[in-house]
Order: sequence, then C-alpha cells, then structure tokens
Amino acid sequence: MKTSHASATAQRESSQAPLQPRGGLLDVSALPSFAFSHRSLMWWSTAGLMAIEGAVFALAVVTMLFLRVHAPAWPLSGQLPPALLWGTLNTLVMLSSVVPNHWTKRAAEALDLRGARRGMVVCLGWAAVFLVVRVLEFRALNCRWDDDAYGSIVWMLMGLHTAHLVTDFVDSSVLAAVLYRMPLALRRFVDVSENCLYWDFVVLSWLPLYAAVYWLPRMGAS
Amino acid sequence: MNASTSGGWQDALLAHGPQAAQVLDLWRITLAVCTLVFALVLLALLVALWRAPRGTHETAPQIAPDDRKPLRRVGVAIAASTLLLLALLVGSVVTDRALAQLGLRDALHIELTGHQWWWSIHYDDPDPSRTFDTANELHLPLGRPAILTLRSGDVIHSVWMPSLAGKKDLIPGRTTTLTLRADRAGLYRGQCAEFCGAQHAWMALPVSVDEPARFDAWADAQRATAKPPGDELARRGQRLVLGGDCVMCHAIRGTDAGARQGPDLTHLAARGTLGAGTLPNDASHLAAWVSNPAAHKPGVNMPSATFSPDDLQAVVAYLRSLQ
Amino acid sequence: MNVHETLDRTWRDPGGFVGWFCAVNHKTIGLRFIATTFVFFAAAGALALVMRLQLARPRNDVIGPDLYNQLFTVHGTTMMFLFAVPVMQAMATYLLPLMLGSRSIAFPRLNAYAYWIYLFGCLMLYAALFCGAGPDAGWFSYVPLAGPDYSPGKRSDFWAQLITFSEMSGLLESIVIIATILKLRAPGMALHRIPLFAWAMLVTSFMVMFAMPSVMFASTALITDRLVGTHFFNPAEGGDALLWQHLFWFFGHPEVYFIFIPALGFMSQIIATFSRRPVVGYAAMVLSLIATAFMSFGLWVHHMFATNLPELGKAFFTAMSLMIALPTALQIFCWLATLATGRLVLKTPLLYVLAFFFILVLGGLSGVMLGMVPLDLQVHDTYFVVAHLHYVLIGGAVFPLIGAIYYWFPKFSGRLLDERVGKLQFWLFFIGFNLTFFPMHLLGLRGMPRRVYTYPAGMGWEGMNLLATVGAFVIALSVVLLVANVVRSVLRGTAAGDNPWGAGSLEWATSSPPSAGNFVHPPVVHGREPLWEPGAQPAVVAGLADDRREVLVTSVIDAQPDHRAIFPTPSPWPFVSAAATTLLFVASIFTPWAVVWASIPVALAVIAWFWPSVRETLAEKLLERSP
Amino acid sequence: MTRADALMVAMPGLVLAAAMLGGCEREQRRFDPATPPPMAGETIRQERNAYDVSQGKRLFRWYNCSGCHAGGGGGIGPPLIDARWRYGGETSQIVQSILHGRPGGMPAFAGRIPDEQAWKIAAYVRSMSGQLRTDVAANRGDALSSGPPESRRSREEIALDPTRPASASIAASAVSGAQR
Repeated sequence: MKTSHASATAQRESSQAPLQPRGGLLDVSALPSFAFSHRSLMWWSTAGLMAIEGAVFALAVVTMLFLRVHAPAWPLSGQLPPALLWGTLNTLVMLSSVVPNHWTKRAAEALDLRGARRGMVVCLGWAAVFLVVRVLEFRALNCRWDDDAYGSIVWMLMGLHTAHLVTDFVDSSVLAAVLYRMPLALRRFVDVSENCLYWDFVVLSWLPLYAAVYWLPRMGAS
Repeated sequence: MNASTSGGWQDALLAHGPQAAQVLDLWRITLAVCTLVFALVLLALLVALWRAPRGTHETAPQIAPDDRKPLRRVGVAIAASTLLLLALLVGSVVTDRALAQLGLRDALHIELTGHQWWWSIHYDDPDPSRTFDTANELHLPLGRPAILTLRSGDVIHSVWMPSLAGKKDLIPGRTTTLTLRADRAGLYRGQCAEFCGAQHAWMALPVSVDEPARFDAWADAQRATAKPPGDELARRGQRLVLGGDCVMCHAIRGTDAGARQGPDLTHLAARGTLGAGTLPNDASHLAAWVSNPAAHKPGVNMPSATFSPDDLQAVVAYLRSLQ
Repeated sequence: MNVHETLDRTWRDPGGFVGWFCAVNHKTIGLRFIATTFVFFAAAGALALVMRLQLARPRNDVIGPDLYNQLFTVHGTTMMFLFAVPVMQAMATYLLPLMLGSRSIAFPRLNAYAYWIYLFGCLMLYAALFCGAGPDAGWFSYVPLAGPDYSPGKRSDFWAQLITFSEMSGLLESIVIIATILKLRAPGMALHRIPLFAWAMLVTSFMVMFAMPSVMFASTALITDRLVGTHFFNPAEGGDALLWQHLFWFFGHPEVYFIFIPALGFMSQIIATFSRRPVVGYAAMVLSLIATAFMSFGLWVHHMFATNLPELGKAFFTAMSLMIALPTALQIFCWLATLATGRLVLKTPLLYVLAFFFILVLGGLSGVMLGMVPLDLQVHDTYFVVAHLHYVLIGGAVFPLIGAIYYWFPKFSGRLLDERVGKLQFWLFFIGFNLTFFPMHLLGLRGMPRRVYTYPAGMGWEGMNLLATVGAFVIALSVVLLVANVVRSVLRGTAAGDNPWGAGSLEWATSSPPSAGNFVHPPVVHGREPLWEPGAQPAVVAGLADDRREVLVTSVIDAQPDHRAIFPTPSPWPFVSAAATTLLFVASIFTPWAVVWASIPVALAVIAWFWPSVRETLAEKLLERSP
Repeated sequence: MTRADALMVAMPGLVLAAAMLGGCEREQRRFDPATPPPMAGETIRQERNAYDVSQGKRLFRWYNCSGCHAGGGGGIGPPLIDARWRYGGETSQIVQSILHGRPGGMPAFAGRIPDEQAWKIAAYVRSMSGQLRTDVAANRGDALSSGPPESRRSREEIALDPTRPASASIAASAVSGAQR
C-alpha cells in the first residue's frame, strides 16, 4: 500500500512494503452513516433523473411549438381543443398533493417513522386520485394520436407525463411497503425524502405541459 | 460503356459558373490559411520534441514548475488563432452574400423534382404553351441564369452539380430553390447527394450547357409532341408499347400514354443516358435495360418487360425513334 | 486474517456461474464493458472492410446495394452508439474510483444494469443484421426514408430501439459518473485538484444528460410513426421532415464532443506522466473543456446548411462552428507547452498522443472548412466529410484511446504491453489511417458523394478508392497486432509493478491489478499530483469498516469527509432487470401493447432489486449512526 | 466462470436463432422483378414479405386503384377495407380479378400489369382488411391520414358477398383511372 508522500522512485520499490501506512491517519469512524439532501448520493441520482426527464419534457414542448409554428391552425384539422374540466381539475389535485408530500418530507428528515408512514399513505391516496382523473383526461382530449401531427404530439406529451405518474406511484408504494417492514435501515428516510423531491418534480413539470396541451390550442391562429 | 455514363464535369475544383467559382476562391484562401496553421502546429511540436530533454519514468517529476512563460506563448497563439478564424468567418459571410447576389435578370425557371431514383424536370414559361416536361437530363443555356425550384416526390434528395454550384436539398413538404449560371459550354454531371435509398448511387443528373441558339433548338424539339414512327418496325414497337404495361407509368406526349409515375419518354432518344445515368443510351443498352432494368439498377421501380426477341427489337426501334 | 484478505473478501464479486451475473465491482464491470466495446469496434471495422472491398473498383459487385446500405448504417451506428461513447464511459467506470481514491463507484448495481442493457442492445442490432433486417437508412436515419412509408419491415424499428438501449445505458452511466466524481473523492481532493480526466468525464456526463434525451425523444417519435401511425414526420398531416434533423443533430453534434472530450482527458493524463510534469495551465484546460461543452450545443444546424435556412441563422451557426475550435486549440497549445518544458519519455502511449497532434489538427481544420456555409454546400455529404469525421473521431478519440490502453493496461492486468510490437502497431495504424482517409478529402472535392454502393468508371475516382481500400487493410492488420499484443502480455507479459510509468495520479498508488477494495487505506490528498508531492499529513483514511462495503462520501466542492455510506452487495437483479427491459424494448418493436404487459416483469425485477434483505439491514444497523 | 463465458458466447447465438426464424423471410428484398409468381398450392411469398407488400401499396397508389376503390373505402368499386368479397378473398382469386377483370366493372389488367406486380398488389389488398401478419403489413403512408395504418387493422373474417350492387360506369373510369 502506497501513501502519498513517497517519491516516484520510492513508489516502485515500496510496492512490496508492509501494509502499515506511514504518516498520520484521518479517522472517519465518527462520521454519520447517512445524510439528507445534496449531501447524500441518492439526491444526486434523483437530481440526475430530474435533469434528464426535464430535458425530455422541454424537448417535447419545443417540438409542439415547432409544429405549431409551421401549422395553419392549432388544432390542425378542426378538432375541439382538449376539454378543460378534467385537465384543470387534475392540475389542482396534483398541486394540492404537494402539501402532504412536504409533511412526509419533513417527517422523514426528522426520522419520524409514524409520520413518514402516514405521509406516504396519504400521498398514495392523492396519487390514486390523479391517476383516475388522468384516465378521464385522456377520454376528453378530443383527438386521436393518428389524426394528425397535433394529435400525435398531444398524446406524446400526455403519455410521457402519465408514464412518470405511474412509475412514481409504483415506487412510492414500494417505499411505503418498505417503511412498514422491520428491521428498517435509517437511510430509508433519505429515500423517502428523495422520493418527495421527485414527486415535486413530477407535479411541477406538469404545469408547462398543461399549458401546452390545454391552452396552446386555445390561443387562436398564428 | 462506363465512360459514356460518367461523361461530364463533376468536380468542385473545376468551376465553370460564378457560384462554384466564388466557392472555389474561398476554398483556396481557406486551404492556404489552414495549411499555414497546420504547418505551424507541427513545427511547434517538432521543436518541442527536439528541444525537450529525454527522461525515464524514474526521472523525478517537476512538481510546481513556473509556467508564466509557456502560458504567455499559449496566449499569443490563441490570439493569433482567433484573428485567423475571424478572417475566415468574414470570408465565409462575404462569399455567402456574393452567392445570394447572382444576377437573375431574364432567368430561366425550371422545376426539378426528385424521385426514387430519377429526376422529373419541368421547364416553365410565362406562356403556358411554351412549358414542357422532360426527365433525367438538364439543359441550360450558356451564360443565362437559371432558377431551379426543388421539390421531392418521396424522400429527401439533394441536387449537386459541383462544377456549377453547391448542393441543395429536395425536401418533401417543402420547396427550396437553387440559382446558378453556367459560363462554359459542355457536358456536366450532377448527382443526388442525400442518401435516398437502394439506388442513391445511380441517381445522376447529366447537364448539358449549350450556346443559346442550340439550347433554343433543343427546347423547341422538346416542346414538340412525339413524331409518329416512320417505318413498319417502329410502328409495331409503338403498338407494343402503347398496348403493354409501359404506359402504366410513362408518358409519351402525342399518344394515349400519359402516366407520370416514371420518366417522360416523349424524347427519350435525345437523352444521353438511361436510368438517370446508369447506362449509355444506345440500342443495345436500351434493349438490355427494357428487358431487365433491375439487372443494372437493383431496386429500381421499373419492372422488366417480357417481349419476345423481335418484339423487343421493335420496341427499341420505336423508343429510338423518339428523338 | 489480515485486513487485506478481509477487505478483499468484502468487496470481491461472487465466483461461479450465477455469481458471474451478480458482479457489481466497478473493475469487473469496467473490464467487461471495455472488452465488449472493443469487440463491437472490431465488428464494425470488419463491416467497413467489406464496404472498402466493394468500393475498390468502379461498378464492383462484391455486395449489392441492399447489403451495402445495411453495412454502412450498422457500421456508423455501431461506431457512434456502441463503441465511441460507451468505451469512454467504460474506461471511466474502471478508472475513476481509483483515480479519485475511492473504494467503489457510485451506484454499482445501476452501473452493472447499464452494462447489461448496453450488451443486449448490441446483440439485438447484430442479430437483426445477421438475419437481413439490419437498419439501412443511415446512422442518422433521416425521415421520410427511415419512416413508415419508405422503410418496410422492421429494419428502422431495430435502429430506433437500439437508440433506446444505448442512450438508456449512456444516461445511467452519466448519473453514475457524476455522482462518483462529485461525492466519492479522496479527502482533500477539492475541485481544483481533481485529475483532468475526471474533469473531462464530469463535463461529458453533463453533456450526455442534456443531449441524449433529444435523440431518445426523436427515435420514440419515429417508432410511434412507424408502429401506431402518428404523424410527427408526415408533411401531409402537419408533421415535418426537418423536425427529425433538428432533434437528431441537437444530440448528434454534442455527441461528437462527448466522444472527443474524454479523449482530451486521456491526453492530459498521458502527457503529464510522459513529460514528467503537470500539464501547463490546469485552469485553462478545465475552462476550455467547459466552454467546448456549452458551445457544442450551439452548432447542430451546420449539419443542415443544404436545407433552406434563414441567412441570419447560417451566419450565427458558422460563427459558432469556427469559434468552437478555440477551446480545443487552447488545450493543444497547453500540451505543446507541456511537452516543450518537460522531460520526455518516448514510449508507445506518448506516440499515440503525438499522432493526435497530426491527425486531429488536420481533422479540426477540415471541420473549420465544413463550418463555412459556402464550402459546406460543396463538400457536404461527400467523401470530404467522411475524411473529416474519421480524422476527428479516430485522430481525436481512437488514437488517444489506444494510447490510454497502452498506458493503463498494466493497471488492468498487472503486466506491461510489449513496446516493440506497440511501436510497430502504432506506425501501421498511423500510416494505414492516413492512406485510407487522406485521399477521401480529394475524392469529395472531385465530386464523389457519400453512401454510394458503387460509382461509374472514368470519374477519376478509381485510384484514390483503391488506395483507401489498401489503407483500410493496413489498419486491420494493426488492430490484429494490438489484440495479439494484449493476448501475449496477458499470458506472459513482464510484471508491471504498481506504478510502472512513475505517474502522479492515485490509480497508481494501489497494486496492479488493484485488489477488490481498491485501497486498503484510502488516501488523503494534498495536491494535484498526489504521488509526486512530498508527503503531508494525514496521509490516509482510517476508520472505515473492512468487513462491510463501507465507502467514504465527501463534500462536493472541497472534498471534506461527510459521511460513511454502506454500498450494495452483488446481486443478480440488475441482470434480470436488464433482461426484462430488453424483452420490453424488443417486443415493443412488434406490438405497442408490449409497453404495457412487458412493463410488469420489469417492475417486478426492479422491486426485487431494491427490496432490502433482513440480514443486510441488520448488519447495516450495527454501523448506523444518525447525523 | 468458464461455463459462464461459454454461455456469454452462446447467448448471441440464441438471440440470433430466435430472430432468424421470423425475420429473414419478412425482411428479404427481391429486387429481381423476374421472380415468378407462386405456383398453385405454394404458400404466397409476397404475403410474408414486408417489402413486397409495401411495393403492392405503392403500385396500388401508382395505378390509381383508389380511383374506383377510393382509398380502399370504395366508391364506384367495392370497398376493400372490409373482407366481404364478391369473387373470393384468396390471393389467387384477387390476382384473377386484377388480371382478368370481373363482370360489372373491374377491368382486366393482364398485359398492363405484370403478374409479379399483380401478386404484390393482391397481397397489399388483403392487408387492407388485416389479412396479413401485422409485422408484414404496411405502416401509415406519408399522405393524408385515412384511418389506422394497414398494420393496425384488426383481421376481418373473409365472407363472400354476391349481393353487392354493380355499377356500369366502373369500366370506363377504372381504365381511365389506370392510365390517367
């Protein structure tokens, strides 16, 4: 084992040197075994995913604008714009889900197991609601994906976001199940807190998509 | 037979029109600058290799060398590179402007449409009776600017006549234009430059640049409908062609044949090549082409005709009569 | 038993048949990853040889247009998506934890999963090729040619799904690499001290994150157009063929740079070691990497100059295309200064680095030409571009990469590669390369378009094409020599020792090959070239468990010790999940409903992957300590 | 380890074998137009080859079949997107209809359309009512949308339907359509 103060030459002969490091030690045994927020590795993977998926959403919206600019009318072939009711309702449901989501986050970061469990369950309830409403949204889009490019991009945006709702719902339920299982490693609280972060992302990323899907077709001809 | 299908200038370094010439000038300047830069970098490298002392992996490394002097030199080099790049940028923009400012007074209007794997060409004219269609061979009057309106019938193609001008894409759902002028009479060769499927390689566009008088003669000949066949053999050939499957895709103006899926055959015999530059256009190759196009251009959309040998002879005689 | 053995047992991958699929150690995965990428490099090279044979003579008929188009498509797709990008990430997977003084890479299971996904993608593409369903619309798959109307069958769907495979792998690797570089550095290795290769990989990974989604989105739109009849690219229904080109090149141009930038990292490591001094201008090097990354997102349109574009746009993209030469020029000048002021050790790795100055500079200059609209309109889509891109990618990435193989092979295997064979192999490669690709510049100017399966005689192209074909076989010979050299030294190469080159970075501070846990005592860092600097205290980290997979996590900016994380153990689930994902991707080529039903096995496998085992949790709780 | 290696080597083989089965026949491109039409009883190659079917689709467009069978939806001639046939929905019967015509308007195209093309058109016509494998049938065209692409049509049960009204005006329009 080499240490950092041997010269290049010393390096080579010391390759068979005894293990015991020369020089002082940096003792890290007193450090915690997990940490929240950007101190934790989990945060970085979540942030990475959010960056990637955020980029996908952004590109999808840009694509819609690109097609819209080149289109004589929007919707293209005289379809009605998507019905506002369910989409708007769902937007409100999602936004409101941010509240219990943040209780959960706070509870998790206080290592409060009962709070975290309750929070996760409540959030899942919310998720169930907006998944159901999402189905109604699809039925009120007033277009098919194979009508024209307008229908295609509308369904693409909705599909992309719904995929996120579903995956987030699934991994939240798995995480909730883990919380009810003993023994429980404390770093699961980090997972809960990151899950909440991702939840916020899924909700907030909906807002531009909502505008693009529901309001762009209502903004008249260009 | 190869030589005759490859006839014509297809070379960006042989510029016979203002568009290509301006690019060629820019190319010469850029080449000079880049060669200079390349030489200097290599020189610097050689000097470094020559000056620097040799060492081995045991040589004690310099840990915190004083890099102010080398960094100053790096700074100078970067400043120089920036200036050169700016010069090239100016050159590029100026040339681009010049290309856009080709004089277009009494320009010839031509619609060029790309298909897998051939070109349909429509010569436009204010007087509708003077417009006409042809295919796979472009004729330009010497010294007169031409405006090519480019469209695609299927996938993206790109028309490139290196000795006359840079290339331009033919994009389905869009219209692009290419303006050029040929200042030297002779035979040129263009080619599709955007990959367009199985026969991208055999989608050539022979270009003939002629004195205005000759061009007008050619245009008048093209405007005319097909002459009725002279001899008996050709007449039989005509019956076979018009009664067979050729007319499902091809047009021969002056007959019932009016389909537009394949090249216009009204003046087929006046063209230099068959299959968009695949084969030279003479009797023997024509017979070979008609009886099995795919043997020469695998993937071509033209089916092989099943004529008996003497029927084939008659068909060829008729097609050869379409001057 | 001593700490060595305990540590080794803790971090070793399980043996045996099943164990082989459970491996998560970054060195195991890294070596498999590197080996796989080179296998497909060789495969795509073989395809190129067949193409060169076909082009050796005019009107040649070694192969017909249908096969030729599949070959050049698969060649390009493989080289870009299955070799050039992954091989850099593969090298990083192996090297980064060692360079940064860590016991593991971040998210080792995710890393394994990314490898399996990549491997299955490769297998799918070549399976398709071998049964005549190889994609044939070019590596860029322009619509409408690659679209539903003009590409019957499943050829283009295999291409689109291959993109999904390789981009998924690439994106996951970028997360792994960013987390490793930012959170798993040795104490004291502040941002201004991390090795330039790590900087290059960090920058690259951020680029990957923002560029790859573009092509993933595009290929998804392509496959829905083909499979369920959407109209993204159908002009008749409001779609647009140019939309594809914008999306593709918004990824495609940065991609060139995330092949090139890691290679710049290799350059810096090798040049420093073989001129016995740190690279001149560390800060300048880092800044130019970052500048390149940002600028590379601003020049995708220079691939589309021949479509109709607004004048202003053209000027802007020309300017960007020229100016991006500056950051690279800056690095080249810094390296020249380093060589000039160093003490040179002329070994094979350095030879490959010196070749970079010849080939890459040529390629960069032809790139400047291509960035100028008027010149581009002449040489775009001709053999001039073929020459340019091979000068940039082979000169800019493959030469440094092979140099890097010569440089790090001792660390991988504990044995040196043979110098004499190495030098011979280098010269063959260098000469063969220029023989093959230099004439192509002229071919392009003399009017020869790209992607033609044959050409008429009498165009003045015969000689240069023949020359290129000969050169291609010289390159092939050189690659064979490289393989032979590797095999030979694995069998009986001279033992390398820990630090055969007397290098200064941390990967050389441990044994060759490194033990499963990388460092018995993770080092503490006090400068940029830790092994070159006189010892400062403290020298090493103590207090990490050696019977648990415990890793020290440090802070992002100044790498202060932050906490001790427990890392996951070997597991079969990454492999199973990858297999399930593969089922989903391949099945969805044939039926859209696969996206629904095939997602069930994927979900199950991933849940099983993350489900904590009681035994491990109990063990973990022993070391647990709240902040 | 060695067994593992063996498996890793075998895996490409397995994947290949699997892909081979379905793939080759579907993906093959027979550029030689002289390929003979299938003999009686022989399985119909064109119907298992995506390229041939797409050629059929192109020819259906080129020869303006939709002049009468508008977009397959019918018009002067009977619709083709359902599977109700007056003269039988077997490929050979459709080829018969194309080459030799049918009373009540369908003109004979023998001599106008080469046999091998007739077989491709027939294969495509059958795909319009979902008679072919979805991985062989054509995808949507780069044209105005006319409902779901052939590859997404659900298979209709072939039924004989002698009751279709025939129109006298078909012949002329079909011929002119064919020749434009």
